Amino acid sequence: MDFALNDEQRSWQMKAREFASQELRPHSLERDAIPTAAEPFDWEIIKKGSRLGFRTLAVPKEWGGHGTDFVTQAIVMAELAKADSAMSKAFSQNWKWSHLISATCTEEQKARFLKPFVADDTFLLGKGITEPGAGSDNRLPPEDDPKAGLKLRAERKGDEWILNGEKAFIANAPIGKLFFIDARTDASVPLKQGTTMFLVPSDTPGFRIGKVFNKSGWRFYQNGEMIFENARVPHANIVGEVGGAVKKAGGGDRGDTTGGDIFGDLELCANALGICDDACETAMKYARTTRQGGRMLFDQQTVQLQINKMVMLTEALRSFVMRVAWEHDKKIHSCNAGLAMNWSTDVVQEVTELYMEIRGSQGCVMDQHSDKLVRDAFIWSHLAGDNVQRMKVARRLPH
Amino acid sequence: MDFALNDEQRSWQMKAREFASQELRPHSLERDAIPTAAEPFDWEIIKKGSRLGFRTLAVPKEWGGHGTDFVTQAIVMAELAKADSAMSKAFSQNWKWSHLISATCTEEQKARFLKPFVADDTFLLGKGITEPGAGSDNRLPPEDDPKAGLKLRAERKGDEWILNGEKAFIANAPIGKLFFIDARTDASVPLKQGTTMFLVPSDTPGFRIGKVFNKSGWRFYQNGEMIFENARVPHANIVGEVGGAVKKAGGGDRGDTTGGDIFGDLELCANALGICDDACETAMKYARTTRQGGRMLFDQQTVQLQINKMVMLTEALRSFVMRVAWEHDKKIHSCNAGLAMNWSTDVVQEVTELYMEIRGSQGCVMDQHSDKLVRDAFIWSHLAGDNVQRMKVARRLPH
Amino acid sequence: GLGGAGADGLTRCIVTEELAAGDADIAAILSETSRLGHLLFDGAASDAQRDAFLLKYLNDDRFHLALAHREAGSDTRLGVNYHRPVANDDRIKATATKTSNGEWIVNGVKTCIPNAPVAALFAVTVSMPGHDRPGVLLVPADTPGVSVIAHKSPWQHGCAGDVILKDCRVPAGNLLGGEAFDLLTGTESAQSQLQAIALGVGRAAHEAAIDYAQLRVQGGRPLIQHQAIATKLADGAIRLTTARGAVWQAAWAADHPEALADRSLSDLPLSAVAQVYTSEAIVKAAKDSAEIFGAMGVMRDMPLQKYIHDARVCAHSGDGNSDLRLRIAEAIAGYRRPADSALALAGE
Amino acid sequence: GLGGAGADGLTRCIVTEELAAGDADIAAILSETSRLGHLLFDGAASDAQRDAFLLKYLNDDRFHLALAHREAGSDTRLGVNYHRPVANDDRIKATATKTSNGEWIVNGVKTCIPNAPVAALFAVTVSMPGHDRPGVLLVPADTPGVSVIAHKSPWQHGCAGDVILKDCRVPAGNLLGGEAFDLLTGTESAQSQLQAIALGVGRAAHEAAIDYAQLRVQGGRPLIQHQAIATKLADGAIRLTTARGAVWQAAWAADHPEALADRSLSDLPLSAVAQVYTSEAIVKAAKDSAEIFGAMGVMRDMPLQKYIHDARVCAHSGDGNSDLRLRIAEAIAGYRRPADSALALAGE
Repeated sequence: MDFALNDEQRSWQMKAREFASQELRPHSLERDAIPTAAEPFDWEIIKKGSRLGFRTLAVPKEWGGHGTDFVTQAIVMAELAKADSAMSKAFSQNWKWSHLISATCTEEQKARFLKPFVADDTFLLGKGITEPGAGSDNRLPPEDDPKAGLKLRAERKGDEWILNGEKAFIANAPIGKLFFIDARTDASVPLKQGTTMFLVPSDTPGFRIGKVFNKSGWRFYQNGEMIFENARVPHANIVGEVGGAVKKAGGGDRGDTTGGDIFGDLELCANALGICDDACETAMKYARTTRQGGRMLFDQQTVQLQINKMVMLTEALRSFVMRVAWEHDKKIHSCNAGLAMNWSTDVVQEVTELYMEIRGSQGCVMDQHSDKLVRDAFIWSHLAGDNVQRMKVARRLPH
Repeated sequence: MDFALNDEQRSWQMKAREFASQELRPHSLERDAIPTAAEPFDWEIIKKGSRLGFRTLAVPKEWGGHGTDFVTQAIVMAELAKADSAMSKAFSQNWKWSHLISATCTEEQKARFLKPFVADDTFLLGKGITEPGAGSDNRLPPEDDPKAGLKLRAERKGDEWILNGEKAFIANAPIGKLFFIDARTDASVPLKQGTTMFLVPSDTPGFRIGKVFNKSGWRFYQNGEMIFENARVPHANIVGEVGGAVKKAGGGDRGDTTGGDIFGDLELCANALGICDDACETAMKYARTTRQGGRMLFDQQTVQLQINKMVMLTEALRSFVMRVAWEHDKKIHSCNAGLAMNWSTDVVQEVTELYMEIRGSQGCVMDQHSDKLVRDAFIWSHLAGDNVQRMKVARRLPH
Repeated sequence: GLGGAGADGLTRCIVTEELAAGDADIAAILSETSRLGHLLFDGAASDAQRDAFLLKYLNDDRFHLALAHREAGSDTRLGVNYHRPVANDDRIKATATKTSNGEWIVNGVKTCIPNAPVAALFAVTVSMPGHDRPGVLLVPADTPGVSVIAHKSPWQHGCAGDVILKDCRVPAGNLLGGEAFDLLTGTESAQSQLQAIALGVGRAAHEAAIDYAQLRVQGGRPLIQHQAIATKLADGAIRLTTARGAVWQAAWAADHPEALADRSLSDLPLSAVAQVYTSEAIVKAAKDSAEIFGAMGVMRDMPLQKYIHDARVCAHSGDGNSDLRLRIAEAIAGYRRPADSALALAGE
Repeated sequence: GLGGAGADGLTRCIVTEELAAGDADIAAILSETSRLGHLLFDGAASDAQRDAFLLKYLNDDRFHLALAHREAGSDTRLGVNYHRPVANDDRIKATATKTSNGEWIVNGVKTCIPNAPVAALFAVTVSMPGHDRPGVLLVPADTPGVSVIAHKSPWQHGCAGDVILKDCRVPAGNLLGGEAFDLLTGTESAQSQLQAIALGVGRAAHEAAIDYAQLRVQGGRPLIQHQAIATKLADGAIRLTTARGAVWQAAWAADHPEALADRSLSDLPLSAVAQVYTSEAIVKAAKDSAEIFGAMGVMRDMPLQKYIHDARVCAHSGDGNSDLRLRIAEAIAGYRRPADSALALAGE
């Protein structure tokens, strides 16, 4: 049993903390307040972070990345999220898919895609699974309805595949340069067997971005619709075999195509941890420096109990997240990543709501920071904590 | 970062698991059903456990104990509690105070008390702090009322101290052979300065046991009242200096005389973890083997969500407990032990209540096991999770 | 007229809460008897049957009533059949067969019957050869062939037991007519009594906590002067006030079907809504109250731990709150289960 | 009478919920105007004042009313003064001084005033030299010296703004008499409106979720046929039903002081009880409803995220729920704060 960080992990933590406090936090509220859907996108933050290695953190060293372990990645995500949850996600989104490239692509594909990704500070990645009519059914395909799930069609024409259909709610879609796209190559069999994963560059003919979604939380990065109208993708861009998308995505027999790989669950709970750290630290500072009725807010029992609860849940979450990261590094299979992801939903929402309660509304003015945190935290409801995600984990529990 | 157990920890875990399943679990429900206040006491279980080392686990090797680390102690407490929470407490109660002896007693006192304790399989320890009129005030002495807190008086007469007063709700009081007693040696100064700790053997003249309390939970061991009527304690039995009780108890500037030492918080959250493990495992087994409407209970989404929540909270608690145990072994000062103790109250109660919900009441019959677990879990409300214990931790949080 | 109060459901609810604040078990026995007395003598019983039993009922305080309906292995939960056409097999195994001289011969075993150990008169649900719908027979407890096995510590307020009926002979006139079966086996009035008991239990715990918080000094002042305790007491008051509102609304609605008809009331199963909310709120209120007593809150010679137990009995009664939520959801969805669906399940 | 509905508080509550189910902001503006119209024209105003303003009010749909009371830095929270003799300094900084010709000259700054940007008439609370108690002056928005700065996105439904009064001259007759100050600054009717808005918001979210759950197919069947969704919808129905009961009870109680007098009602501050329970229940209901919509629940072009925001506005309004719990606890403790306690705090 050892909870200490090694030197490399510690140094990445310090680096992330410094970058977060100097480059992210100062822009957090201002970016959150932009009325549009994160347009124009703030490339400066991406470039600065990329130069420090936060875009390519998860790329293996031999491919020019930093090849950090999961513990480091968890710590860095939390540190960045402590300054701005969505900014942290804008970086870790790339780790998620660079994990996928290293895990699933051929050397030839890595040379074609991983190299340029590493070389270009503005090269962002994305993955398209969800469709207007298929979200949860990709996560938990119904046994009694094999046709359920994504509908995007891919048909072979010689050396090319012709893709037709739509993806919705895709992070980085409007600003990414390369996407992993799950498509049905055989509509006659269930999702697990009939789905193939394609590497689709953003300049693919027949591919375009539709609507850009204006989210109430996680407002820093862009999230959009992808439209495929006879989009032509070379056969060489298939990841793994035809019909192997689900397996390749790391879902395997779990029938899971959402996480991309086991990184997905860790990403959400580590990011939530950063928000909680932000809320706890700011709440304590506020309660220790603000007077009410002539005394410090912290002198009040109700406030002490609220802060106790915030920190208690946050430290419990930190313990769980670190354990999950360690299990990933040790390639230990367990349901803990899923459980920690589910639970981070409950924790990040309760902690930020307590923070808002402590800030209170002065007349008709709510503190912008607490308002942002509760909106960011609500994102977890559909990404990490809805019924389907909880039942999915429950069904995998050992018995 | 390393969550793995070393070989010694693992072997103690296996030993505890075997003892718990073979010697404790078979008697758990039957002991719980005894209408009296655990009278007659079941000495067989204590003797068997003692021979296996579970009574003297925390005594340093040089004094004939096993000198295990906190991680081992946490694991063993959880394993025993998984079979019966109160039986686990009956053993760990002794570790708590053997920690205190090793930490605070002179070599002469150790020779007089630690030796016989190690030698006698029925030698149990206890500590008397709480009094009918003073519970929380010992935990969190009010700044504006220095006289608050325990009242038991000790006056010096030559080589002896004369103790007069009462202690209430003392674990092991009716069956213990040696007790640590906090008494006021100077009523004119606050608790922190005016309290002295005495070693009081059960055969001390003028000392007797009053009422034995019949608790609704933790029914295995005895909890009673201590009455001091001109009880005569040799000066040589003073722990540390006169007026040094609080400091010696490990509370130091925290003004904490309840835990005995930092072990106290860990004991409660590790024990709670064992109850949660029991509830989760039994709930899963029940849901996977019981039919309703022609199908397994587990096929129902409501049950999947209940079990997901039970396991999710339990694994989060395990992560937190293990981290706290590690911090203790590393002598790291933090509020995590207190936070984990507070939180274990919420977790053990929510998990056992979900378990009861899954068992349901068949007509007018409630499963005895789930009924016992919710009663045991409620014990945490006053030992680990009341307002005072949460505020006490909040006030120690760094800022 | 004859000395009964003839009170409506809401009034019985208010009275039961008062009794339960004193003793949940006595309240349960009395309210079950008065509930059944109302259903029988203001409803199901014919004039002849009233003549046969009403006076005994009114003149003897120990003349308790019990409904012997539940049978071993019967499962009334929706559970896996939520929003599915199949329904539980509710056929009754106890039988009543008519003899040539018109008497009924009753055979069967009923389990977990409230008031069984103290009842003087049982209303027994039976299936009758040749009838397609079940019926209800009035069976005096002293009828030869009736035996009761009391449960030692039933998960229920008051008392309960199994009722064994072996070749019991009752006169032809003891068969209740018309809608007696639906009237007596309807769950609403029983739920309403249970909720009233929960309110009484919660109130007793809450008031005990208030009294103690005013007496006990901690940190130099009475507990009630501490914000932390104040917040707990306020939560208790909020839970009790909102729960009582829900319970009374449901009871009033049951007394006034016309209010539902003219749409001035929600068409949700208000009794189920009140049951789920109240039972869960009262468990929290009882636990918070006990916590304020510290170690005394878990001692058997203090009432707090009993309040928690009594509250848990309400929260885990009948089919349980998870199941009630599913019933509420079927109402929200406007789902109607086909009438002949019972056999579908039996076939599974 | 003159065309006003003259509705009681409960009726206004029911109407406001209906409006808020459509749009919380419009509901807030209209209900604030009707609430103040009721307090003024059925209460505080003299016949002369009624003659001066009532017809305009009734004939012009855009003739909105606002109460200009709150001032910068004012703190009405109990907080640290729970169950302590000191109370907040509630002295009003805005002043009204009488000129030789009997006119009032009003100076002051009021902040976070609901309806300020749209109001045609302000009721302004002022302290008056020579008077020991504050008063209320009617100040038309077009009075020279009145300026309003609207808040861009106030944490409030409807609209709000700061009102600056600089040497505003109003006729002597615009001073409201008697108990006007206590009547207008009492929090109950404002809380009741807020609770009604919360109910409307929660209902809109809940009904949207039900509709979507019946349309959206997942796992081979409509969402509403899944136990997990059913449970969430049931919880929503339970929260809305119990919250509405609490809100209506409080509103009815405010309309019927006699019911409290004859002890047929609890002497708890029912409005505070309803406020805490309802605001927290509606946040949960709105979040659960939005979750059912998946990603669409967080998109700005869908109403779900707005429902959550509107619910949070209710939950974090005024002094906040922690503080309301303390007020409820003072009532439970029967604590009465000495009348002259305001200065005690000022002295701290």
